[in-house]
Amino acid sequence: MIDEELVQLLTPEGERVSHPDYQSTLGGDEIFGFFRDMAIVRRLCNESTSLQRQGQLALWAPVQGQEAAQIGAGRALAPMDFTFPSYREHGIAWCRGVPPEDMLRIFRAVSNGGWDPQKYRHSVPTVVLGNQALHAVGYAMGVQRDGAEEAVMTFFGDGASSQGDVLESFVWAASFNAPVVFFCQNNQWGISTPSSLQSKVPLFRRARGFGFPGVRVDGNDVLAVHEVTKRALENARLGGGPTLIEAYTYRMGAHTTSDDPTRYRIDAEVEVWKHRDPIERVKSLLVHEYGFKTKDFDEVGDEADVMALKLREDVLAMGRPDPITMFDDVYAAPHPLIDEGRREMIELGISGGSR
Amino acid sequence: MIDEELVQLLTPEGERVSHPDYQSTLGGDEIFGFFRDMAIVRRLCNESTSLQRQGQLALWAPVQGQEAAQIGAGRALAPMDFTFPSYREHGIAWCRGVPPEDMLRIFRAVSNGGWDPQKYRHSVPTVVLGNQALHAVGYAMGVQRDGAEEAVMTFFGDGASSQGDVLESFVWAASFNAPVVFFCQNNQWGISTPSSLQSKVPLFRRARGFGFPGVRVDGNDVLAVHEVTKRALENARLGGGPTLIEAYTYRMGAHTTSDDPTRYRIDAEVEVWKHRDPIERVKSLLVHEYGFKTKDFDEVGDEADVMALKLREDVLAMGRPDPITMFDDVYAAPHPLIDEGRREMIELGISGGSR
Amino acid sequence: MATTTMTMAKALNDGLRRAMEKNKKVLLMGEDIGKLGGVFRITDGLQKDFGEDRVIDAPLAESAIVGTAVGLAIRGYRTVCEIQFDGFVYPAFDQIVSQVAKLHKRSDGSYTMGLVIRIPFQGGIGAIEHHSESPEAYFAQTAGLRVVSCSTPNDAYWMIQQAIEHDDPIIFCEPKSRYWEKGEVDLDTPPHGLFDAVVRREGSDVTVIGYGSSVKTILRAADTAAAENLSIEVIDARSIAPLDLGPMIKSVEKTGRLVVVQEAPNTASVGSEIVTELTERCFYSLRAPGIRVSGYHVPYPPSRIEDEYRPNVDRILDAVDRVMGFES
Amino acid sequence: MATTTMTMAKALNDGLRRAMEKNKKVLLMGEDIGKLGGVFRITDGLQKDFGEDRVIDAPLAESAIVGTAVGLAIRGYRTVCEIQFDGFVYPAFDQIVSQVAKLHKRSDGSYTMGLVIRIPFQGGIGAIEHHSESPEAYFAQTAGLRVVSCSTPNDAYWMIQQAIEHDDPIIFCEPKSRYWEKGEVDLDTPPHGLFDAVVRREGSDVTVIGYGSSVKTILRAADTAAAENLSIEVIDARSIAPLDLGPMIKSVEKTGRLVVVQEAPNTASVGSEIVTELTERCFYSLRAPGIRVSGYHVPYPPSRIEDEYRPNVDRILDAVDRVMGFES
Ligand SMILES: Cc1ncc(C[n+]2csc(CCOP(=O)(O)OP(=O)(O)O)c2C)c(N)n1
Ligand SMILES: Cc1ncc(C[n+]2csc(CCOP(=O)(O)OP(=O)(O)O)c2C)c(N)n1
Ligand SMILES: [Mg+2]
Ligand SMILES: [Mg+2]
Repeated sequence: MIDEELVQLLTPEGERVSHPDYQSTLGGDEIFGFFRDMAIVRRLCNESTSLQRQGQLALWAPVQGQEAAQIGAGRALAPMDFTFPSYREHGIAWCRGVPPEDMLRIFRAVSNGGWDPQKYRHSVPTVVLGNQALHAVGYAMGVQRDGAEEAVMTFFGDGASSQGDVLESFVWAASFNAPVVFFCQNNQWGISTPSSLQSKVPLFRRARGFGFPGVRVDGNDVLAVHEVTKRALENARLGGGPTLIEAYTYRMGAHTTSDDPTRYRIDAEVEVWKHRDPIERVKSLLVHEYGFKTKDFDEVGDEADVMALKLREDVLAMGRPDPITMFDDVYAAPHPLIDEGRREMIELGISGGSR
Repeated sequence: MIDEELVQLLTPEGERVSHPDYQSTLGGDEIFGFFRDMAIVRRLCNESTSLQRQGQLALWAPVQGQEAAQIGAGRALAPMDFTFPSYREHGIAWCRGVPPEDMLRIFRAVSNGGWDPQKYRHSVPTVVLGNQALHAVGYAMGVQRDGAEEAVMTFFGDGASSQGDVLESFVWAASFNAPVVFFCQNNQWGISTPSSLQSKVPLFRRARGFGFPGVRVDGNDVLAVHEVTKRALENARLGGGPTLIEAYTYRMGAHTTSDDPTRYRIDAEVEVWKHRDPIERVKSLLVHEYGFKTKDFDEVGDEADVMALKLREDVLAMGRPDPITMFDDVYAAPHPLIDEGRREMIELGISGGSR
Repeated sequence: MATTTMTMAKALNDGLRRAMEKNKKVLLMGEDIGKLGGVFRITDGLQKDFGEDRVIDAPLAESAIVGTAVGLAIRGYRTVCEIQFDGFVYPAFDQIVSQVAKLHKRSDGSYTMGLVIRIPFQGGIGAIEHHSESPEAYFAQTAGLRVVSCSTPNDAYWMIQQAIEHDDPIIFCEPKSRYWEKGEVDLDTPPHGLFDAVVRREGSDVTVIGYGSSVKTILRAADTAAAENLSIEVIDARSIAPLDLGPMIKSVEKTGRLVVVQEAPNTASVGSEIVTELTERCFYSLRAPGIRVSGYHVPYPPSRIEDEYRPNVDRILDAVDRVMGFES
Repeated sequence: MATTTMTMAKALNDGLRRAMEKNKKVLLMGEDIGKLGGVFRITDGLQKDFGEDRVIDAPLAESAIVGTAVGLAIRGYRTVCEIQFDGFVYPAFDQIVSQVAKLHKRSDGSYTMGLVIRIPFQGGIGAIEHHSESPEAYFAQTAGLRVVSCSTPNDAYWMIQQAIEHDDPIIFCEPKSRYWEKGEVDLDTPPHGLFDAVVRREGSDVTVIGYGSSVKTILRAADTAAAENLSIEVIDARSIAPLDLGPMIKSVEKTGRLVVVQEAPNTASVGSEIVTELTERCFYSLRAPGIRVSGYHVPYPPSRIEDEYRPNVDRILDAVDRVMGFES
């Protein structure tokens, strides 16, 4: 990971390094805020994993290892910015204010979305790899037409970077100089596919060939991610056009709870990345540079426990939806086949038809 | 067009220029051969345009202005190489030995293809922009598996370069180090769309971001195109992987005979490019450096006339296919709906059922 | 009632213009739709009048045209996408089926997917491959979409405006072979609702249903049949999905005989759907099975033989004869 | 006769293995099919045994998976593409519809499009969105393709081999909810031709036709009905396109009543096609209209309520009651 092209402001040991183009001007409290976010998101992830193991969720997509990438990016967003995630952006959703229980609706298989995307300015999860990148560009074209000083950010993985939709979104973003930031979390894997199969050269370089800048940032360094993202978003808001950020990070866990990574990757690799834990390094900085104490961290732990407990309660309280809700919001206007389906379901006694 | 990144060996005036990486070692006869090819292809194109005007073709896609790009590339191919064209590669088809009348079957609307692609090792035209790029990469993966020293070349335009399929083909070619050469004829236009809308930066640079080399060559300089293509093909055959060649050229005519370019481009632009005519410059070289005479060129003119006359005769002789042929070769094996269709057509007296 | 005569192409152009005047959020996007006015000139002059920000020349990538229209819809814009030809809609299929059709539902109604995808469809213009296809069934099948088709200039003028105003995503199929035919357009009042089937000609012996370019062919067949004292009722489905079954049921209950005409091949087609639904609903009225007159089960043929592929008057009359002769 | 008991997943794995042993030109390509053996482990161990050149882990792009398989077919290879889930086949739709389906024709037979696209389809495994779809009608509609589905391990074992040997492109739909159910596999003799419909249970009162995961559900419904002295004949269509109408006609002529079961929604579906074809061919035999039991016209719902979306025994029996009660 010693890489000239990699923007890093904090070593895995939590020591600051200087960078010619980027420096962090954040104070201790702000950095502590990032720590708190990351710790809570990790707790949320662990709780969800255990909920899944206990049969309370159909599936879970762990984010462990990618907390710095997501919190660094998520905290760089302005309230009016709009974000288009993939399915693993729990940290971004957290920053956007999406209630944790809403993030879990899709995984409890009671919803295909889970929250009101217009309310949080954070789109519903996109499961089809790469589709969302085009939505982000289109939304950004709308921002341009409104003359608004807003940025749009979209998230996808190293695997999704091979999809035509992501690549076309690069073409369009460049052509229209759209205010969009492409945030690629290169977590080294797409299920069992190593990122080296998607690209033989660092992914961030792809942007340049489309006519806009690409940056590789240490995705486990929350300060670096934050600075790089903030700069890219500001640039977009001010009419500077798109940027591709490759956050070089690692998926510490399985692809999802259905996955068995031991079939395709070696423990040693995971071990190496354990030493680059995104939370540990910022904790170390907070202790050594800003004098934060065990008590301070413990308080966050307590807060995370409260969140997790509430999350668990909320999830357990999520009942099975009335089947007749499958007919809601398919169309905005009345539709005969929807009416017919509802009627049949009531006649068959499958649903009481209450709504 | 004064561009450091542009490989040029012959100026528009027909004077040689040196290039650090490429030089032509061809003799006068070989260069005259290129002239002959270009002149015949231009004649073929003109004859086809007039056939279309006379109502003998449904459509024609002129290649005028792009003869050097296609002959330079086409003559760099080895017999065993395989090529995947778009719909405007009449010059490539010529080099592959496809009979001119076969090239016109699709435009006379009597076939959706026109020739036996396996026989000429030149695929049938692909009308859906970019689809063929993936076929080329797949074919090249087959070449690899056969351990054969063959190269594959595929052709597409500046417009098609925005399609997901072309971009995915870059990903795959790089991942598998496929022996494929991407030949992009940037003729400045995709119907009415200027190439600047497809990319704000020179198209050839796109390759680098995918991890393989891109070269921009003066597409109106047959010597330069030939050298650049020959090198790329050799590199592919020897396991060096893919290359993107951007042949910087110009579509002198309309997109097709259905198009009216006066609606979207100014005459002055066409005038500029007239001075860069690909045939004139090589003719000038042949006269001044190799002493070819008017007579030599006239002979080629005569040959072209003979070709054109035969083409016209062949086209006029192409009758309307028996409608029942629409059922041929839809499936390789028997299929009940094909049988049913044939039967119905015979019963309705639409076809005598002869075949 | 202010009426005027114009081609379907002009009617669409005027309809788009009126929709853009009414609502500043209406955008057009597609390949070559600006200076060129589209290969069929449907958007002729609109970029000049509404600017490049509202009439957007697209880089050549259909998935991106539809995918960015989705993002624009989320931002509150209404984009009318032009797909240059039917055969080029497939690169956008994923965005249409997985996103356009499903995002209103996935967002529990938060996103309005107000967008229109215009597709010049069906054959008959002597074009090369991929320029004459009938992809409507792919979309009709997909829950979350609506599919309509116009068959007259008046319908074209009004339906495009109604489609743009509608909050659901609409696949708008334009019978390209009819673009240059003229008809009366009523500039004041829409003739029908967007999703209404319409009886184009009353008759008593056989119901023949079609849409798009087929409607006129059916009307011609009805003329011929009338000369032989056979009375054909002609219904223009207009809305391909959902089907407006009411007028169709009424007609089949009257005639007892059904023929459906379409250019798409039979298998799992809109024709199959119409026959199945009407058979289920008019079982006792039907005196013969419903029959489809369709394109054959082959890739669209070279256009020199397209007239033998597309349902023509002869094939329609043959089918009519078959349903008439069924009991006798 | 050497028979053995195994799951459908294992049967597919063995079938693929045997096809690869027989013909060196057979390749597998797909996402995660190598070391992982595919998310369903259908290709488990095959990369280890046949190498990375024959079992190709693909970068994540479905259009490229199918598009390169086309190129490989032109070079003389037979590629079995694995699409990870039904909902991810749409990015490849353009290549499938415009190239795979049409290149044999376009090349006047010069190109053999021998390739198989395996799609784990239908729902029932409690998955999130896009993992439970039934896209078969999109492909059935497309001239140039063939579409088949297996419903038992024995069929899975043989049909995959038959599909790979066949010279036309085949969309191979695997009912993922049945992957882990066991059944007898005859290792010596294929039970049927690839395109044969098969009567799975004889009966006299109603013909019920389905395919894939529905077959077992229908058989269960038939058991229940038998307890009430209602005799259901169950037909497994197996070949979705082309349909093998012979056994279906024979059955409907016998029973006079028809129900078709599918997980896809009704509109322009394979169910509509079966009903239309059989109505046309058995008009006088039918004592009630053919009825479809299908998924509802909505995006596949969150899986906590998928059992109410997918046709189940109750809904099938309700439809059977309806066709039985039609005349009484
Ligand atoms: C079009 C499409 N194809 C396949 C899949 C199945 N799939 C889900 S996640 C995944 C891997 C994605 O890897 P990456 O983009 O790196 O994201 P990560 O999971 O690592 O966050 C695959 C293949 C999908 N969701 N969409
Ligand atoms: C997928 C697709 N979309 C649209 C078209 C319609 N079309 C045919 S040619 C063309 C322009 C292509 O431009 P370019 O790739 O530069 O090639 P050129 O015609 O200049 O040789 C367009 C838009 C098509 N053939 N395929
Ligand atoms: Mg990844
Ligand atoms: Mg061009």
